[in-house]
Amino acid sequence: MTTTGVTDTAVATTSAATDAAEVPTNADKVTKKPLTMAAALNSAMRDALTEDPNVVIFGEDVGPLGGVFRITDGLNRDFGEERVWDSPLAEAGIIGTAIGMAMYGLRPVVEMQFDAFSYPAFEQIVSHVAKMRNRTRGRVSLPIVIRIPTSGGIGGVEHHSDSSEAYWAHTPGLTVVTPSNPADAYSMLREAIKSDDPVIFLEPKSHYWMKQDAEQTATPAPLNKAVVVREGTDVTLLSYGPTVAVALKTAKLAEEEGLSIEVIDLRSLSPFDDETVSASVRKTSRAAVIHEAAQFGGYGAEVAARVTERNFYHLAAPVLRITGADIPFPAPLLEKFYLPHPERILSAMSTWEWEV
Amino acid sequence: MTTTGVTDTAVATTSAATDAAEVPTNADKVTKKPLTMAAALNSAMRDALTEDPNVVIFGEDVGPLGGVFRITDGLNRDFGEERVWDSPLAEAGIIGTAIGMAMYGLRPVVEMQFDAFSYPAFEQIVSHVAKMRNRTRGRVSLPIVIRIPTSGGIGGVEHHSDSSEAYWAHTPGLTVVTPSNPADAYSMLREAIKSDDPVIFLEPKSHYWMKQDAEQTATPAPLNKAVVVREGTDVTLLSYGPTVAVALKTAKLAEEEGLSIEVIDLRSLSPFDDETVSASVRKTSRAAVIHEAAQFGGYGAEVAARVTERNFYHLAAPVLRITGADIPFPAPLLEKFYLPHPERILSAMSTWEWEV
Amino acid sequence: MSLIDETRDTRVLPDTEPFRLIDDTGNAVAAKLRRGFTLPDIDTLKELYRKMVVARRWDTQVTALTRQGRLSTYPSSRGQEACEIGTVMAMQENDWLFPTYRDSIAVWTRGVSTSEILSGFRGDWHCGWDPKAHRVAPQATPLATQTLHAVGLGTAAKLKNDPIATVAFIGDGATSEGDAHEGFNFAGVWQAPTVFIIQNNQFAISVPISKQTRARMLADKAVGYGMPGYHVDGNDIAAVYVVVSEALNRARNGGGPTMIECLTYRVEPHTNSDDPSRYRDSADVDLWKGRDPVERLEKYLQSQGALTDELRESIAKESEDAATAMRDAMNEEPALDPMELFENVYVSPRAALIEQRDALTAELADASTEGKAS
Amino acid sequence: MSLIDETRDTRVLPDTEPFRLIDDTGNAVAAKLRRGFTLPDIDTLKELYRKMVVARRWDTQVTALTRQGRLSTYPSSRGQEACEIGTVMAMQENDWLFPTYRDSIAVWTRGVSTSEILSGFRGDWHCGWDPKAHRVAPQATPLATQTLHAVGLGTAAKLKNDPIATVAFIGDGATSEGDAHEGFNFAGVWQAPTVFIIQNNQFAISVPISKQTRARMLADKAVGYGMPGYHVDGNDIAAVYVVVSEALNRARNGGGPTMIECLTYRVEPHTNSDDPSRYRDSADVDLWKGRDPVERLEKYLQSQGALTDELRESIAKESEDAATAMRDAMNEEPALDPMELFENVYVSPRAALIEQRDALTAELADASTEGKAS
Ligand SMILES: Cc1ncc(C[n+]2csc(CCOP(=O)(O)OP(=O)(O)O)c2C)c(N)n1
Ligand SMILES: Cc1ncc(C[n+]2csc(CCOP(=O)(O)OP(=O)(O)O)c2C)c(N)n1
Ligand SMILES: [Mg+2]
Ligand SMILES: [Mg+2]
Repeated sequence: MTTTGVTDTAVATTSAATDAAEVPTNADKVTKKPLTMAAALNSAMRDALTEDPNVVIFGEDVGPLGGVFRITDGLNRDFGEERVWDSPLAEAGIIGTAIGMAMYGLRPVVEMQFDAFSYPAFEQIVSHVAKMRNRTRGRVSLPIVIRIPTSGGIGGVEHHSDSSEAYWAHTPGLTVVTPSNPADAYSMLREAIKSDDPVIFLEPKSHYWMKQDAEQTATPAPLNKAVVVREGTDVTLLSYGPTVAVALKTAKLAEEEGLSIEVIDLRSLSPFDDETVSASVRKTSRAAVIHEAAQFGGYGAEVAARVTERNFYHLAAPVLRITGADIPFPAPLLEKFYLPHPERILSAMSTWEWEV
Repeated sequence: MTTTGVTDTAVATTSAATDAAEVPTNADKVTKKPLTMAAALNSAMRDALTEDPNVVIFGEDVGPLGGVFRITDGLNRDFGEERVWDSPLAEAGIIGTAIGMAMYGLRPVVEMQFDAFSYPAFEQIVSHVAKMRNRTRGRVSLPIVIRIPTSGGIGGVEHHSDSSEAYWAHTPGLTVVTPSNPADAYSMLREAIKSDDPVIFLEPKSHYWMKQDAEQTATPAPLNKAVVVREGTDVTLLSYGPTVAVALKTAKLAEEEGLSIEVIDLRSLSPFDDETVSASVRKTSRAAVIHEAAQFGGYGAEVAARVTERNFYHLAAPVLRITGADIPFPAPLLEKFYLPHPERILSAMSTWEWEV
Repeated sequence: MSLIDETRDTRVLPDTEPFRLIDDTGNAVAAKLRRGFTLPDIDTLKELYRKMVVARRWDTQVTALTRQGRLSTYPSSRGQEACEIGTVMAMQENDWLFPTYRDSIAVWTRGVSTSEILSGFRGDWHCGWDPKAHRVAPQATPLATQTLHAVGLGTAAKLKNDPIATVAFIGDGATSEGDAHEGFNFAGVWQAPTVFIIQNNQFAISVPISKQTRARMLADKAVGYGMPGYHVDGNDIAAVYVVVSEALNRARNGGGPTMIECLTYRVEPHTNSDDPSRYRDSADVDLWKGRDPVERLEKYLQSQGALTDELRESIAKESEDAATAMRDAMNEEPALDPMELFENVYVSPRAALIEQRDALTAELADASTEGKAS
Repeated sequence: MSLIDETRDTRVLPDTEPFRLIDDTGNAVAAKLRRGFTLPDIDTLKELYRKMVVARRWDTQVTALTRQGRLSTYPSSRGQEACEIGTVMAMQENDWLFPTYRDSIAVWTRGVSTSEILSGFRGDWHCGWDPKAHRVAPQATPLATQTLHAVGLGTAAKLKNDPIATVAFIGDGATSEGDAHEGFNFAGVWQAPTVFIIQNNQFAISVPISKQTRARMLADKAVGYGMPGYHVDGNDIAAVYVVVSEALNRARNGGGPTMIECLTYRVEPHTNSDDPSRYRDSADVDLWKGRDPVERLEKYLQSQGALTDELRESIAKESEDAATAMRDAMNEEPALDPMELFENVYVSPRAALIEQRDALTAELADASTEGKAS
């Protein structure tokens, strides 16, 4: 079971990647110096473009601008218009053409500018990206990576803070992953691009400028594994993407109160790593899952349901879900009332019957 | 707690509504003679068009043809092109224009020809239909009903048997309902059209030709309530739409084996009737949920999670999910291996530890 | 030789009168109406005729089997042979075809076997053939989505400097979908080697073309994408063949995409479960049956004395062979392996799917021991 | 008086040279170039000028406040005043406006108050005004989706025999979205009373128009929907005003939809967080600043001796009042009630939301007793 540490996320900012210039150009460098998640993602694409001539990158503003978050910064300049380019402004068009390219042997890495702007491509993703391989009895695989800056925490206006993971995770044929730190961002994106299955790659936009030290990133876990990012004995906190940092903060606070919390970073939302999660839950006998998306029918429902199915007689209390409310994502000045935070998680856990 | 009976579904057929001619023209008739779900739905729209001049119906082939399932049979003929008409072939266009019409005081009832063909409208539904009222601080409501023939069981070719409820139920701002019998089909569609909130109305296409006797339909339950359709003491089977008939068949078989199963027809998927469900589960201490959609992140996950959260210490065993596998819906000749059936449900329940 | 001004002044819109080389009566049109195109040579026309006749026999046989309830559904291509065969015959081996459910005879004429095609309609699997083996994509059901796949594949080939073209079939109704617009637009902006064949058979199930567009014709959309738009008589295979050939050559040589509207008519119901009496006048159907694409070319060949008995016989034989092959294909029991349901979803097997597969295996074992049909 | 042949022969495509009444230098164009349109009378032009100057002052003030970090974001309308104001001034009270995030000055000129508009950009609520009070829909962020809302509302009014028109603003980049196509097409087929104003400011964030379409111009798309398409100088408010007025009249009188491309330029960054130096040459920006719509009309009015000191003063005063009102609006503490988050999602309250609201209430109570900021 690999263990990595995660520094608390820096205050979110939408300003350009300041260190874009010094983006490392291979994996080694990634583990040698602190870098941001933005730089790690950029580096992963840069290395993939260098290694495999079939890798192409296109989408809205991913060319000369380097994307609205500057994640593709410098790639159009260094690899040219035939490898990295701006597409017309149409998400179904981006995914639909990526499908045709993948059928001909390319490995497109495309960007949806925000979760809510992937919705126009919903049919292409659900009816084709997810189903083509099954439809053709395994003859046509679609090695496509769909990058989506996800979730809130940056004071984005309406439609800029959605969390769409539940829609994708419920769709057979898709692989859905989300990194919570720079080292994973690099290794997971590299693996996603190498995968012959289509991957929905959710990037927690509030973490783009999060920095991480080299020594914490020694051995990246495989793409489909969850990781225990902090060990504990009393409670298992299941988190992913932007909520991993929240879970770690919660664990720190709980420690002061003498509660030992184990924090798991799920990393791969589909497939789900039952092995790692069940082992932890059977040790702690209590679990809670944290996410930003609305609770009803959210990804946490699957987590709670399967953890309970597989570990019912080991559970001392119901699996808790600390999530967004069942409302549309709030306007910027109100998001702090919506996003899960440590105090809310601790008080939720205090509702458990502790003497069983 | 209202109780209604449900006859087992007739063998699915896609042939035209034979009794379309004798479609009843008001609610009374519905409860006075056996009729099909298709006729009940037709009748509900007919009565709504008659009562409220703001009700309009449009979509693909809903005019002269009466829809590919003949659910709008005769409505274009009897109410004219200005009330019931064929739109251009574009689902985002259908939903998007319905939004504008609703903003001006109309009450559009639109049809998506099959679940998979609602996907092109995903953005209009998720980013606008669901959010408009919240966006405008309650000033603009959207009284739109989106009818979708759902699920499998009719040997439909690819894309004609999807179950999309999990996508809609996870989306705050939407109301999601599904009838399992003709009487509910009538009363629920009437209520949905009267509702000022947008409603996703899922019609189990395998049940369109299901017949029902009048006396079984005395008092329809309200739109947002679940209904105990068969009382029992040992297990609660939670079902909806096409799986209610499966649950009832299961209960009959179980009875022979001396197992008393209570069957609940959820009817309203969002909101969820915790009251009715928890009362039953606390009585039986065991629950299972049945649906056709893939299991992972499916609606059953929410059911299992919330039933467990609210009744953990009353549960003798984990809530089971008997659902479709995590694969795309199979080709016609293979669907029988995919769809949940009584034997599968009974054997799943046999995995429970019964001596606790 | 072009329907458009070589300066690519896209202000020249296609003529409302569809372009044809052979008219309804089976006579070649006056030279001045040929717009610089020449009629294909007689051998080519004979070959086009042969393929149409055989394809119609094939289609008729599937339709018959469907009526007998042996297929779950089948959308017939009848009456659209000129569009389907004229297009496929203009394609080269390395070109890619992106068909819809409507285009089975095009898929078959392209070389996909009958039983591979029947898989989808019989219901044993969604797509029965290897798309890469024939360079024929699965028949698309979600309308207009395939236009983007065709543009993407064509663009990939262009990036790899492979001189191939892609063909996307699309119906009149499907042009109303957003994906059709995005397909046309990406093709224009990227100058993809893609030819869009709009088969305007004047109906989308029950909805007439007049409820799909206010434009004079669908080909008028081309100018909005900066690509040439052609309006062709879709029941004249000679016209379809030469126009598509020109467009494909232009595409393969870096000249970018073309939109070709083929005006035709769906003489059969949408599918076997449709009831056209509810929405159209049988007189119209008869009118269009009178404009039959096969008979038209037959008349022309006759007038040229090219329709020898020997040709007739070989075509008749080929047709019967096709029908027989079809019946044989139907009599093959499709190999149904429920376990395959779990094999193709992902390249890398998943624990959860293996669990589910094993559960089904166990269930089937129980069922058979209990002698129950699962 | 029309840019199109009254026979509605849609084969007449708009001229590549955008239509204008007043040229770059502030002079009225020669009569023969006016295509039968007449220049608005001097009082109308003075009013258009007044509104543009004041709107620009308003926009400048929001931009300044955004730079001070007092708004989360603001997409400026600067340089697009002729399109925005020319359109709104041509509208009647009962017409409906469907704006985008780009069109704040249009929304403001239509009568929505500054603080109502600021709600969304300041971040206290998504849409701060009552759409029905001003017949102004919320500013659309999901691109092109609003075109369909405009068509739907217009069609509803037509069904109710209300003689109103709807206006949908849309950007050049957004015309690539499938929803734009569906909006144009539904409008054509249903003959909706909708006028589409395409503000071609030549950029979609960083992407130039050349990467959005291969067409000569966006107005060339109109013929594909069977509607008139106009190509107008979007920096000449006189031209925008007369063309939009004609289109709106036609719409209100059952003449159906119109597509109007207004050629203009986005002189500011996309939003405050954009960095145009990465994708465009500042020389282009300067070139277009030289074609400023406000200065153009100013020159014309001067040449007519219509720009009296008194007019200047009253406009200057009105501008300062607007700026002051803006600063005051910013200084209002927005009323933030977290409980409202649960109130507007559904008409009928839901048990689950009430539970969640009560949980938040309790949490905030705890936090305040513990003196913590939640
Ligand atoms: C996105 C989508 N919406 C709806 C359907 C259902 N449908 C299948 S065929 C059809 C009509 C298509 O008409 P057209 O494009 O003219 O093709 P034709 O059948 O005439 O060849 C419809 C509405 C679909 N397959 N996909
Ligand atoms: C469906 C969708 N995709 C992407 C975006 C992100 N986005 C916001 S503005 C913009 C550029 C729009 O350009 P244009 O339509 O020309 O309007 P302009 O900003 O120039 O006024 C993009 C890509 C969005 N808002 N909606
Ligand atoms: Mg058609
Ligand atoms: Mg623009």
